[in-house]
Amino acid sequence: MKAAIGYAATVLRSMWRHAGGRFPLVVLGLWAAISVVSLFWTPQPLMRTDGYHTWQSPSAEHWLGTDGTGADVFSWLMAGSRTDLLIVILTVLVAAALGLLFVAAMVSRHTALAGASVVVVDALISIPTVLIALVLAVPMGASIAVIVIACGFGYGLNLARVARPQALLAAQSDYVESAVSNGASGAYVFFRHIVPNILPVMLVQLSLSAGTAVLAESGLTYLGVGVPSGTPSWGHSLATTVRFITVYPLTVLWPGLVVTVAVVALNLFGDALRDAIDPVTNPELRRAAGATRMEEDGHGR
Amino acid sequence: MRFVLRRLLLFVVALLAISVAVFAMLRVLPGDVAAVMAGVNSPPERVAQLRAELGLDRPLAVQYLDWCANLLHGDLGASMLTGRSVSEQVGVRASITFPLITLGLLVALVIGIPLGCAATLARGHRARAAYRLVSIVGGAIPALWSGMLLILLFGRGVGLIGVLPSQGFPAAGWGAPVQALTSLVLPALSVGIIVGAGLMRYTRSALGELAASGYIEMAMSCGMTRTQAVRQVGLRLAMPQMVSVVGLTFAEMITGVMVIENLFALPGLGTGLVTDVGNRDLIAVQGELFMLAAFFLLIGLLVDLAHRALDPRLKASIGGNEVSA
Amino acid sequence: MGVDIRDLRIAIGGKEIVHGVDLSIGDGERVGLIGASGSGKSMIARAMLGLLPPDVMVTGSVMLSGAEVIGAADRTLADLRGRYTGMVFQNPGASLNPVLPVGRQVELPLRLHYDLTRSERVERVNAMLAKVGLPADVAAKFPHELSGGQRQRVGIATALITSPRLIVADEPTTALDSITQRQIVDLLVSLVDEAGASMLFITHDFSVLTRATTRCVVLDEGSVVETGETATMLAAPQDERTARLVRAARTLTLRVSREGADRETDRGAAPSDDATADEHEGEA
Amino acid sequence: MAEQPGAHGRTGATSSPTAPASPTNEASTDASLNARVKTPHRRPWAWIAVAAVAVVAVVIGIIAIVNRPATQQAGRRDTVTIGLKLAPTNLDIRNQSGSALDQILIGNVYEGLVARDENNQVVPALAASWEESADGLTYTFHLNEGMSFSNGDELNADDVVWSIQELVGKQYHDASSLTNFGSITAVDPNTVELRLSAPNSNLLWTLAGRCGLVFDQDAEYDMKTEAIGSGPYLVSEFRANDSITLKANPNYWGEHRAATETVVVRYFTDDNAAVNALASGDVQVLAPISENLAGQFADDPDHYTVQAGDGTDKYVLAFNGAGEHTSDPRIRQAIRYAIDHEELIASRGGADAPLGGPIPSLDPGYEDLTDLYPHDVDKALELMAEAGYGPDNPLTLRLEYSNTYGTDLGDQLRSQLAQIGIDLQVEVVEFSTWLQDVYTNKDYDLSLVDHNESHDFYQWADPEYYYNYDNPEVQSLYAQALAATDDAARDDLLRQAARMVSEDAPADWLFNYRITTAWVNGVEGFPVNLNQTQLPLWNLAYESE
Repeated sequence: MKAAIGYAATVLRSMWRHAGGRFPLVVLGLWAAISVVSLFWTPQPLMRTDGYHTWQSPSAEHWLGTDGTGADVFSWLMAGSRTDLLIVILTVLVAAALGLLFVAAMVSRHTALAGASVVVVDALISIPTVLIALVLAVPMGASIAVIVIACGFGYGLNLARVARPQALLAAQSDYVESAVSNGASGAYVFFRHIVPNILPVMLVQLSLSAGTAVLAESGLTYLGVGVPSGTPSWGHSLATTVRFITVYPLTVLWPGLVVTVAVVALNLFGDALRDAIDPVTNPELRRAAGATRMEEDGHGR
Repeated sequence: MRFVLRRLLLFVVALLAISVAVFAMLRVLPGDVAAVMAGVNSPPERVAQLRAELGLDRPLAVQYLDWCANLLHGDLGASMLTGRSVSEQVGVRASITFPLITLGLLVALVIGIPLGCAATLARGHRARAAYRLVSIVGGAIPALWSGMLLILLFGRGVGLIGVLPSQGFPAAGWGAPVQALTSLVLPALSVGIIVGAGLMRYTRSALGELAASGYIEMAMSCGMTRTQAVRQVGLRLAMPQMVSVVGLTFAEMITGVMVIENLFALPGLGTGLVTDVGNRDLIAVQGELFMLAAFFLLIGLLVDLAHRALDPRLKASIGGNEVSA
Repeated sequence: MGVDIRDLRIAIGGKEIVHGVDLSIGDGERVGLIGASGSGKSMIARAMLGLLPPDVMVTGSVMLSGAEVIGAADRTLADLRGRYTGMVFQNPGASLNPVLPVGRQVELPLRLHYDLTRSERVERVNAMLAKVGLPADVAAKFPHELSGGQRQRVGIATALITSPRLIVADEPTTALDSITQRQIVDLLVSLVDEAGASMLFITHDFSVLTRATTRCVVLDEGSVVETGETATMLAAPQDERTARLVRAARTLTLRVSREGADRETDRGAAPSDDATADEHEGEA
Repeated sequence: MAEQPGAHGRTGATSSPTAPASPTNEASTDASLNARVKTPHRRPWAWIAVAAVAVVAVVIGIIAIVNRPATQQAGRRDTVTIGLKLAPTNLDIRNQSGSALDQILIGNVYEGLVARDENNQVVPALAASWEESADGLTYTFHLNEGMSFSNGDELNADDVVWSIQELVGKQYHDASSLTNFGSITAVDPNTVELRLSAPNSNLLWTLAGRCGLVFDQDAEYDMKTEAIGSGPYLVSEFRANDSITLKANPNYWGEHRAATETVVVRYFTDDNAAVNALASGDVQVLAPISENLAGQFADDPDHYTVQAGDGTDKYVLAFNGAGEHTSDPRIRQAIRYAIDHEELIASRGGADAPLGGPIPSLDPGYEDLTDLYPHDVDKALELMAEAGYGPDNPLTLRLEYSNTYGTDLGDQLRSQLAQIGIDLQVEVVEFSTWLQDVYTNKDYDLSLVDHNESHDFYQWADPEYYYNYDNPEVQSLYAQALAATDDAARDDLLRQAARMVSEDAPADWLFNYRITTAWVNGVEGFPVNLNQTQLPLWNLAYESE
């Protein structure tokens, strides 16, 4: 456990040292902080509308102006960040859980199960997320759960597909062979030997999925199957104002910008994470691990 | 050959599973088409009467088997609401959506691959950072937003350089090919830019990996410049993977396409599906979902076959799933 | 006039890896470049041909037959490669284009540089394949369908198809088992001599070196340690580092050749991506 | 991606980086090869770039020309395109509900015995005149002569009788509003007699809607995709949820001959797309246009006209009369006091009219009831406190409504009701879900619907209706109003009933939605009033400047 924390600290530290890593860390930190703050405080009461002051320009009172119901755009964006954060976290968790489940099935020692799951993943992966969301939304109505389940499912499949080669290598490695011959259980081998090996791939893939989830939220909310009315979210802010872009372009600018910045940050986070956890590109990690093996002639890969 | 057969078998099984799943899911939903037809001023007896006329009062299993039986004859049934055959309806809508996706993909390829190559070959820290920024920001813009921005820029009547239609599809459909095509330009750009950015990223990473590989060095040692080697050998070697990615992208693009169709008032599959689900036109939704699923499964199948055809190392092996990693 | 390298320095990410190397190869001469892993010898070979990625800083001078390589335009370098020089790579499995049939691969330098008809090219390719001891039907096969030794013969055929004046062989035998190693070295030497070309032979294996070269340069951590006749040096290394290399190389050779053999059999059973194989090696 | 020198960083050596010439001659030890060296040729990138730019320019030029709004010479156009919002899914006006069908088909394709004018009054249509017996039980309609359907079939009394008998016999949509129907007979080919079992003062008005439509009993066609009627237009193409193309009916019999040969009706679900269509000249008329988006056209009176028209759209916020909390009249009244109608209207652009009761201004029995429940938060708080709730002890209520009305209204109502201690849970659902939950199962606290029908007071007199509103006095007043043979008496009875309903507060009438219509100058004859319920287009013409 201590080792894991130390590892995480090393990774975060080296991410912070690079310009490409600092930006996402700052944005994500800000995102989390704003989400928490919005639970207790927003500049204007979130649910207050004012029909006499719709589509206001930015002012001291309304920092980013108001929307079509006279609600404060800034407050809604602030509060929206917590919904999006929740969606991102839940989606990533669902995707990770499903992904691991599929990976476990695909590298399983029961060849029938492994073969079947490879085939199933290949088939399911071609079903678009939005179709799943659309069908789910009918019994469930517009809800966060629809986004989380639909996206989590789709991204989980993607994850499984991406992580499979690494998992397969790990599963065929000597130490797994020996662990199995020593009578280790399948679950033990999986979490002890295989998961650590696919963790880097997983982390990167999941951070990409997190970005896609934010985009999917805005799209699905626009289609009416995403975040329900009255729940603040960036997609909600975007979808309810976007029709007025020709009249009030400034009001529509902000939600789009927030979504873009957040997704950029999540993607950069993935890239920075990949660099930080790759011993080839991150010397600190090598030092931390006590390994001094240099790549042959410095340009292995 | 065995591989193809296996994939085909899987295809059929998956279709069957999807048909049952879709049917079951749709039938337990609240609300039905009879109520929608009757509207808000009709007594309950009228709804019951309509249900009977539409055959909605029969047991579920009977309805499903009935539908399957028709399906075997290639008949997806007729929409309860519009009265038109579902296959015809899907065909009309698909004649907008698939060209849109294809055009979008074309835009994506035209943007993504050259930029991806350029990013791989870029010299200097700054140039590479710039390319990276382009790819990441491009892929992070919500489709809704970029579509709107494009309308603001190029939408006829509203845009700064208003030359392109920003809504609707000509009534004559593809009978008026130029109008039809131009009405798809902005929507295709909207989806294409985002997908293109993703493709650019992917091209860059695939080529980046290959650029440091012996294959590129080998080609260079035979007399190619680095640019030539990356473009001729790198792209060719990345192609099997790229085809997979493009195939998956194709399926995933439908999300953006649905949003974009709504935004641009294009009567395609996306808008149609949303409307039909809303109206509980189950026969139509079922047919549409089924056809879409079949289509995407087919794409998956084709991608797998293309992947194998493009990589001689896979073509030779049997039961290739073990190696396709 | 051959090759003349003066004060060659190579740096990656601000870290200098090769520190001012001087080296020259006369016409028709076969020179060895020997050093341990990470000594920078492959970098030197790549710098000579302009193969290093653009973000690698190369300074100094490399004269190929009177022309400066360092700082030359990409196109100029490309024009030299495959015509004036030919290169044989360490691992043909990871360098031969996997989607190109062998014949097309060998033909590539001809196609890029010379104005020949298709039949003329095919004729030359077939002759070359015969020269390196490959059966004629190999031309239509893909690299993954060949054994490791056969692949290296393809690599040699590609390097020599245009009869270039300079052959750079970068550890051409490391990935092979010891019997094949000897065959390949002998083949290479005989073909180079026959064409009257010069050769830079890079290796870490002194036993191979005696067969392949007359003179050799010892490299350690990016600097030249010793230069001299191969046989003399092997018998009586002057420098302590050379002596260590000689001892290390001898033990290493045994191990590597065995591993190489293992890997060959692996590939025969299940052709797979070489990247995967490399990682596999990394795990072990 | 042009090749640049300096591929390898800088040269540190003294030797200049001149292009090497010497090795090229004798690069190979094979002399036969040296003789056949390819001369390296550069690709003419500059030319390729120029060509690419030229191609792009030409393509853009072609696109611009092709898409230029058809600037024909000034004069009368033979095609006018109009943009509407709610699209019909099929053309089966006998079975499919929804005002979208009434809007486009009645008066254009199908005609009824009688029709309505812009002021919601009954005017002659197929029947040139009619008489009502003194007891109000017998109506005699005298049909026009020489009428025909668009397929050439003759239209006579038999078709009228058949159509109405079918309606009643098969209980087609709206048949239930033909209250007290007795029988219908053809006296002669041009006279029809309709008998009632009891008086129905609404009869003529009802016959101006779907109930009075006359269909061709000899024609066989798919009602869902085709329409054969006697009106000035015929449907030449119908694309579900997208567009309808109307062409002038060559066999039209009457005076309302189509002024424009072709009318294309396009449906826009996205308001922004609709506005763009008007701005780009793809449509010449847009109805409705969101008031908030109409500004750009209102500001350009040289090219556009924007006008709001009266209508019978009532945004009804219904309180479930049998609901756990909403059965308490104090809570219902509190909600009515708490809602600031002026604010709602202001946020929507200010075109809509306040409405204090169930009858809108164009319907008989209208009376301004807005001062029954003026905006009074204190009073509302008082009533809530009486009922045992307040801002510190909020009451949770659920509002369910269809997503066709957008999310803004829900957000605003939640905000307004929060002030009096009601925690409003807003659920915006699909129309079909609303139908199931609210309309059919009556499982709701609050519901919001735009009841756009005219003459629909019967809803408040029907205890089975989803309002769960059961007031025998109202029911009796409505029955008397129906039985009244004198219009003034009827209106008075309805007025009394409406006031009673409003006082009981079974719902709040948020506002009377007034449709804003925008059109390109030069368009004539597009109805502004009531154009979402019936939209006669025969007089529509476009004379471009």
